[in-house]
Amino acid sequence: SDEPGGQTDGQTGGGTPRKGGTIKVANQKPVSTDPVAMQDLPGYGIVAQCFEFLATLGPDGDIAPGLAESWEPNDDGSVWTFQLRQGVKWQDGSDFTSADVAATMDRLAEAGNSGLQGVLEKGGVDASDPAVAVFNLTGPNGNLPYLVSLYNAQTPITPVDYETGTTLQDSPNGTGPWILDQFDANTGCTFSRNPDYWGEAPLLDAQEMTFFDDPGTMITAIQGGQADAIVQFPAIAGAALLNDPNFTVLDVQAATHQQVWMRCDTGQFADPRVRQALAMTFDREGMVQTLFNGRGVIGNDHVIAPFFPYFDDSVPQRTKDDEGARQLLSAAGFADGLKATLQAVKFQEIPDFAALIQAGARAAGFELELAVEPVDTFYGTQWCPPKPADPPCSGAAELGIVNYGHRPTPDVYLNAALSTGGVWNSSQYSSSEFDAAFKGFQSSIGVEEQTVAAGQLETILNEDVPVGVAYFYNYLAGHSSKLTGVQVSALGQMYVDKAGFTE
Amino acid sequence: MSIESVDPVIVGGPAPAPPVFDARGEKRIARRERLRLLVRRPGFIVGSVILLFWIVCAVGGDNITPLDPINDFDVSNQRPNADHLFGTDQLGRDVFSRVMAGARDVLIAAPIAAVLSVAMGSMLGVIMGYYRGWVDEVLSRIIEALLSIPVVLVALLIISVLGASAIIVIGTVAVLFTPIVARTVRAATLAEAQLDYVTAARLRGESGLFVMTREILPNISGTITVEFTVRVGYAVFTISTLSFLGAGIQPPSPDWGLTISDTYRLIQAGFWWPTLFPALAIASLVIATNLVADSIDTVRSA
Amino acid sequence: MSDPSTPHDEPGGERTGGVATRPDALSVEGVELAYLVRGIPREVLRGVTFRVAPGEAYGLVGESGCGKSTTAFAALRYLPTNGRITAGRILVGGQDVTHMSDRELRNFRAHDASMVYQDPGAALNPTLKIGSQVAEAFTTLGHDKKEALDRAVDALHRVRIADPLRVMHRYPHQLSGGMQQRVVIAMALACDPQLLVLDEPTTGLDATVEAEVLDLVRALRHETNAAILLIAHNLGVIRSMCDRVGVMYAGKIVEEGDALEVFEAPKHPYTIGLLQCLPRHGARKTEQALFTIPGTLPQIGTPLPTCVYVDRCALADDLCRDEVPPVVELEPGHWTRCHHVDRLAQMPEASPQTKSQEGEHDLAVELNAVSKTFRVHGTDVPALVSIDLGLVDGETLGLVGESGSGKSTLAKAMLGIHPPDPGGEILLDHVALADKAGDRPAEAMRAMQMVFQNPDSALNRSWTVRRILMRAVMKLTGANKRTAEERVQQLTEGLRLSPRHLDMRPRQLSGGLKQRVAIARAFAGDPRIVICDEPTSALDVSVQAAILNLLSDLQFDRSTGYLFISHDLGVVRYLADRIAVMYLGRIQEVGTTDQVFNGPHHPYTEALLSAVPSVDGEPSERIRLTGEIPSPADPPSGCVFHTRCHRFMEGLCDVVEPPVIEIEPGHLSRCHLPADQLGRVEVGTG
Amino acid sequence: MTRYILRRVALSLVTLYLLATMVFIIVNVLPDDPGRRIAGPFAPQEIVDSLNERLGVNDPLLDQYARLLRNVVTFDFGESFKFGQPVKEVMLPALGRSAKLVVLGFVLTVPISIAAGIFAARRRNSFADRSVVTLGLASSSIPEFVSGVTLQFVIGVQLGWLPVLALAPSDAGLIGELRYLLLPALALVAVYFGYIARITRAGTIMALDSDYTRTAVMKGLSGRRVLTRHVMRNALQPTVAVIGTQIGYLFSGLIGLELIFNYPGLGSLLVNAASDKDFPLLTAGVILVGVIYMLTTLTADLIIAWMNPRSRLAGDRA
Ligand SMILES: Nc1ncnc2c1ncn2[C@@H]1O[C@H](COP(=O)(O)OP(=O)(O)OP(=O)(O)O)[C@@H](O)[C@H]1O
Ligand SMILES: Nc1ncnc2c1ncn2[C@@H]1O[C@H](COP(=O)(O)OP(=O)(O)OP(=O)(O)O)[C@@H](O)[C@H]1O
Ligand SMILES: [Mg+2]
Ligand SMILES: [Mg+2]
Repeated sequence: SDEPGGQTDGQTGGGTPRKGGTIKVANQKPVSTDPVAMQDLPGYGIVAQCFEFLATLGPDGDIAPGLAESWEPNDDGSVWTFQLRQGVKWQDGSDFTSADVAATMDRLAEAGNSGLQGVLEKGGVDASDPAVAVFNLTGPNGNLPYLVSLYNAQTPITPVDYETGTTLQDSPNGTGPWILDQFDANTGCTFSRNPDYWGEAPLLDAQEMTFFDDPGTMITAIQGGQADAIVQFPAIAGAALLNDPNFTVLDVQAATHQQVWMRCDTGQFADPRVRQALAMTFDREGMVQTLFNGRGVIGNDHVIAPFFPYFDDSVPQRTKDDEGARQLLSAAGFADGLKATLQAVKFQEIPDFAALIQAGARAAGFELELAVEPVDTFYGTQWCPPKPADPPCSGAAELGIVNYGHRPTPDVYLNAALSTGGVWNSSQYSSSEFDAAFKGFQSSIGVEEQTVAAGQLETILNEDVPVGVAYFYNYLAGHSSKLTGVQVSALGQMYVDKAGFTE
Repeated sequence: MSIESVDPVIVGGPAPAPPVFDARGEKRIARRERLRLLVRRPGFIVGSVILLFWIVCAVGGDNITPLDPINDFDVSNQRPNADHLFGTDQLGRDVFSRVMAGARDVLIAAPIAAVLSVAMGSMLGVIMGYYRGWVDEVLSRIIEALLSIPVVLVALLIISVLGASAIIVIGTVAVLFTPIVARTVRAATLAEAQLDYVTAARLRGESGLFVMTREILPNISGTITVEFTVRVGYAVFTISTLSFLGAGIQPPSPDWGLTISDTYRLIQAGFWWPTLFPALAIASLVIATNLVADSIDTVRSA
Repeated sequence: MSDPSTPHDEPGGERTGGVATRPDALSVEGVELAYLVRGIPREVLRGVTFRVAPGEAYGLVGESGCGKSTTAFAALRYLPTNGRITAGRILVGGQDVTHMSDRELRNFRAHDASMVYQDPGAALNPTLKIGSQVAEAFTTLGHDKKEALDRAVDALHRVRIADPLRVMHRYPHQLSGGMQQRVVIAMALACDPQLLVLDEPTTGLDATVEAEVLDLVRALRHETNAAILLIAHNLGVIRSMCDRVGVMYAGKIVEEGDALEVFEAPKHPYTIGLLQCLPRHGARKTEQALFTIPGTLPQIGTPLPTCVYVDRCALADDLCRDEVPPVVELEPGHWTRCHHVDRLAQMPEASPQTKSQEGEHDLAVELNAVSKTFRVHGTDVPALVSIDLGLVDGETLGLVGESGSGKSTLAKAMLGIHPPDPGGEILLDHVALADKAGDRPAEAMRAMQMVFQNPDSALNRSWTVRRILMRAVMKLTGANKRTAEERVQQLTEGLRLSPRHLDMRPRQLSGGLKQRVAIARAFAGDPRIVICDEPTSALDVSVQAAILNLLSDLQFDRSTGYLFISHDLGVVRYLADRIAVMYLGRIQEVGTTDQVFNGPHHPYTEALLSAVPSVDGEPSERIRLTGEIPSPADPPSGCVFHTRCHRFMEGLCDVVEPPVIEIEPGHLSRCHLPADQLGRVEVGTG
Repeated sequence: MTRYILRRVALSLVTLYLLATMVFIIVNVLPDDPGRRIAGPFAPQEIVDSLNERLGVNDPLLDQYARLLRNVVTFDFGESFKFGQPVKEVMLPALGRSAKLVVLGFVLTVPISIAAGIFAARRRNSFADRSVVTLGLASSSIPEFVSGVTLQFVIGVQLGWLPVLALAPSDAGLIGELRYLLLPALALVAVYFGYIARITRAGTIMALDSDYTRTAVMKGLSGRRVLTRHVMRNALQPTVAVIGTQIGYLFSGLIGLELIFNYPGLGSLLVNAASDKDFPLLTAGVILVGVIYMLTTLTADLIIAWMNPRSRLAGDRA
């Protein structure tokens, strides 16, 4: 079945950690800490300290048994049986049972969790045996363990009496290694060791998490010794950390990428040759180098990241070719060049990415105007405005850049952004060939079969270029070298329960 | 022999003026004299030269920068060197060229915002100072209330809703500066409206509009000029701050405030040059307008 | 600069013997002083030499800007940072002030010399109570705090402050100008100085207050034995106060001598000119024009190698231009710097004239029961109370009264600038006028115009003279541009302005010229009535004379009526046909000029007249007004004047409002005393 | 004096009312959909609608206006959209932090800039004077976020002398907190030193040239006494006025510094409220800032009135 996205350096070892001490973690200010509704990485990272998933982060970055000790599908994968860990207690002292799992899944189904939607319906979990949770799915799904793992970040198990809509700080009653002591949405929160934790008790006594508005300040905090660990940092601003001997970088390969969408239905980019031409102007290696200090891999205008096990590397890589791009442009009727506005959001390195695209495309005859907007206006005006609603996202701009966070499988990207009628289909790409190939991909089982299906998708997307994908970039986190045993996922969940100070 | 003696003409300010007994009494002499005084002040010269330099940069834009400030990429993060006087930024663009080209947006926006605020503020101020009474009282309260609104905050709010277009940035800054200008102009008008020539005008039946625009306004033009120069300086500052906070001028403009906000974190990585030079540029522009304003003020009140 | 006379052979050097053992209180020896203006030294004092003996009062007179204050400040070495003494010495009590260290200087100022100057309001620290400011003068003398406070009370007593303990707790702005000046004087006298410098101590104060302050100084002089250097441009003040006087012109003393002698028999053309500019000995416009001195004082720094006065002197000839005039000692102690002492008789004199109004004139403006109440911070301030007044074509009605009596308010009410309270009426040619200027017909606006006190503020400084006049003509007469241009032409000629002035801005004109432009503007629409609110009080006497001549000429030519407001009774007497005396918003007396001046007068008028120090000598009997002017917001009961009246009759005046009595036909007074019991003041000689 | 205070307070209340009205207008005139803001761009319309219903944004404007005025009077603005907590509870800690920073900044700035201003005024046009003026102008022309970052990097990171973040741990104690606040406070000093020194210098020059100073000198007082007793009380009035306005302004004006030093003060709280469209928090914040501004200017005016009794007559400054 599917492989997870994260891997490699997501964890540190070396040195024997001692017991005790308080770790100071720098995290960005969370938007929400409602486990069911949260959408932001900082929120994920906080909630994951107290609440646990059925499947958690393994040492290799893959999922590993968490609150479930093991899981087993039936033959067609439509029913999954999870053996729950025994002896686990909620922090208020009550026992963890399958009723908690069932209640959590019901809440998620009600809220329309993006991963579980169409997979599991309300009441789909059978909790008749307190030690076993049986998931009756709406259809076969080989990926279910991922969908109830930390990679579907809204799925931590909350107690059966958990009230929908409340936040971690309202009801901080988890099963995790950390107990929330204090929480202030503006400044930060503190956790102390859960003495009754079912697993190995954390070495550290406590965790102090400070919230930041500005990611850059987090780096300063590390440099100034006011933080021991940083949940995420950008590669360029954090350049100093990358070469700092007193700092350990946690570099997690991720499928995080930025899509340059081009409207396929109307306008200047309706002709695939124009889209190909623009994609041909990308200096992909240069971009990865400049924007991410080399911490990423180049993309080939499709959304299957190279480290997915089913990645088909036989599809030829598109490389920078200004001459070729110019010719394609002429052929498409833009012999005198093409003028367009590139919509970008002021988020992370996107403005810089846009500037690189703008500059790189000039030689081929693209005259791109940059329009950069803050996050709160960009989404909802340039990208997928609520109106017109049919087809979804048909009000999007002609050309723009949008960010896609890490997913353990490419399904969401393929479904929402590229399928006909997809809710986030800002390029209004509509290809029956693609839709069919996507169906094939979803129903294929086993890496070989998946690789074939993925190869098809790659070829179609690389040909049609509804979105330009120049790179996938790594998730960077890190901590002071005085620490060891810190583990992080590409979704902002930093686990320090096995961590400790070495000196 | 009652009045056959006609007093000789004295040119120049009241007390400490040189004895110029110029029978021709050109009306432009006074202005020329002030100009001469201005030109003699080192502060004015330094300020004007800096200002002029930035104006040239703003007008010339990327036509006069050594390299294309937006589209020319070299190796990123180079220290200042012979090829790149101020080094290169995180994308490998020439910082020197960007600093030069960065003058444009702010030099368009700041003076326009200043002009608008001075125009609106003067209008309000003159009305308040001339009519006094309840008109003044009411407007004063409104101005006081406006002044108590946090400037940057409201700017951010407006911009976050209406989007960060140049027009909105300019308009916002102009509106925010208006009450401050109004207060200064009101004070000047108040003093001016006490003078007897205003009474004389009313005695021949001039309208309020005439008195305000033709009689009073020319006499407070000095105050207004100074206010304008000062406001330009503050507008540069405010617009840069807005850009820094992401609500002002938008990328890929090489605008200084924006550049600083894009690059200031790189200082920690040891790349101080993409931040330092735009910061110095802002400072030099603000200082220059201040020097010019100070000089005009001193010469005017001398 | 190149004055050949060294301090030693300077006249007045050998002073009378009796005091020779004590050094002079002040000895200024050949002081030359320059102000640095933009780096260039501009000479202000050009070798000033004079001495003040202990206990003596020395007066310094001269036009504005001639260097009087500079001399005074030099005497205490308190010069602006750009002032430089380039030659000469200044000795106070034998100590050389010019070479003192900071310490010595401080000591010297604390113990030996003091100064009082114009504008007492500014001289007191607005943030400190009177008591602590006065006491401070004693603590510097080494007294401890408590003793200093006790002494401060004594000091305030000494300057005739009735209730020192209360005043001690006041802030300066809570005191009237006269009181403030007393406080300043009290501080100045704290150290019993050898030398007291008074620089225009009464300028800006009312004549009545001025008289009080001068009385005080005179009395204190006898008590303290301080030598006094008194600076004033009011010659009357100098005459009444000083033993000797020096006449200064362009940084040089041109004549010095016994005060009476100098004023009675001046021996320098400049002194003669100054004295002749004044309307003296009860002179009237119908009898003579006033003398004027042509030209203006040279700017500081102007090279004046020979006689400083040569450019304006009627007697000047080549000799004056080529050679430094000698010091001519006429009598012991009275000398002058002039080549032509023998020709002084040839000085032109004020020309006699006969002007009289022929026939009867109409009543142009009439005020019936006009009142004006201001509202200040919620309290009513009745500034005018039921004024009845008429003004005939071609007549000058003088309006006098202490500051704050409502003179300007009356003028502005007439003009509609301060709309009067409802109830009264203002009639122009027997037709009632709207209250507000803006509501009045153009004709009425044109008929009444105003000339203001301060020509600087009366002219729009960013307009050219041409624009000022054109606008007035066009707006008032409705003339088109061409006719207006002609009219402006006529006006400039009529006012003896030259056409080249038309393109200048007010800044480029001297004070006198500015006032002329302002008058021209008032006359632009051929008004029936012109209201002149102290039109000459900001001007030097020589300029004042020219303006007064001009006003009277214009009146005779055009038969314009004037409402002429002034503090200067001499001027009013010269110009007015009738006089109204105001007190606290009420007219107390009205009559022809002769009636009002010759009496019998209302007690208030009597006091006013007797207060005036005159170059012609003191009134025989002086009636001093005591106490403060009551606030118009809270006027006294009965007769509003009763609190200060020397004829106060208890039980009557403070209870019953006095009736208006007719002393003679046309001579009305508001007093309980019958006409035959009213007093008379002998002023000058008619 | 009582009368003066009453009058000033009354006027401030009028201003407060106008301020509330303006905030109401701004919040309502701006085209926006708070429900959508809170729920995010992906939320279904029904959720947005029900949110809007709950927030009362669809109520008649007059009702909303009345509600706002009531809130101002009781100083109770309900719950923050974003934090789900009473606005007061979110705002007061931030206010306290802002106050600490501003106060520390001014405690450091005011004495040295006043001293420098007086020093410069006494040596008018000397080299020292010019240096103070030029240095002040230069330092106040560098945006505070630049000087802040520079200080942070040099003193905090390179030299390691002071903490780089301004928020002290809860157990830091007063001295500890000061240490944490020192870097941003120094950035404030850089900005305000020049401004206050210049104002002080101008005021001092005026006072030195005044007649009452002349009187004092003529009394034979020592230079120091003249300065402390006569000059300063008068000269510092504009300085006090400026400090009053600036302190009021800075409570919300330190967004840049708060960002750089990760100091959760009022400025960044309100900026976030503005971008989150957390209207209850924003409205309350703007009004709170307005009230603070009025209080500081009022205090300044009262101090001036105390320093100079004459100014009580002049009433208020517009
Ligand atoms: N600090 C200064 N710098 C330059 N010029 C000055 C300065 N102070 C005074 N003057 C000029 O010096 C001249 C003499 O001034 P001073 O004050 O001594 O005259 P004054 O005789 O006292 O006049 P007034 O009667 O108007 O007081 C005037 O022309 C004045 O303008
Ligand atoms: N605009 C005003 N508002 C309030 N009170 C006023 C106003 N103008 C004048 N007053 C008051 O009215 C009274 C008369 O003032 P007014 O100026 O008419 O006196 P005046 O006789 O012209 O005095 P001066 O000789 O000083 O010019 C004074 O008590 C003054 O304070
Ligand atoms: Mg003088
Ligand atoms: Mg008056």
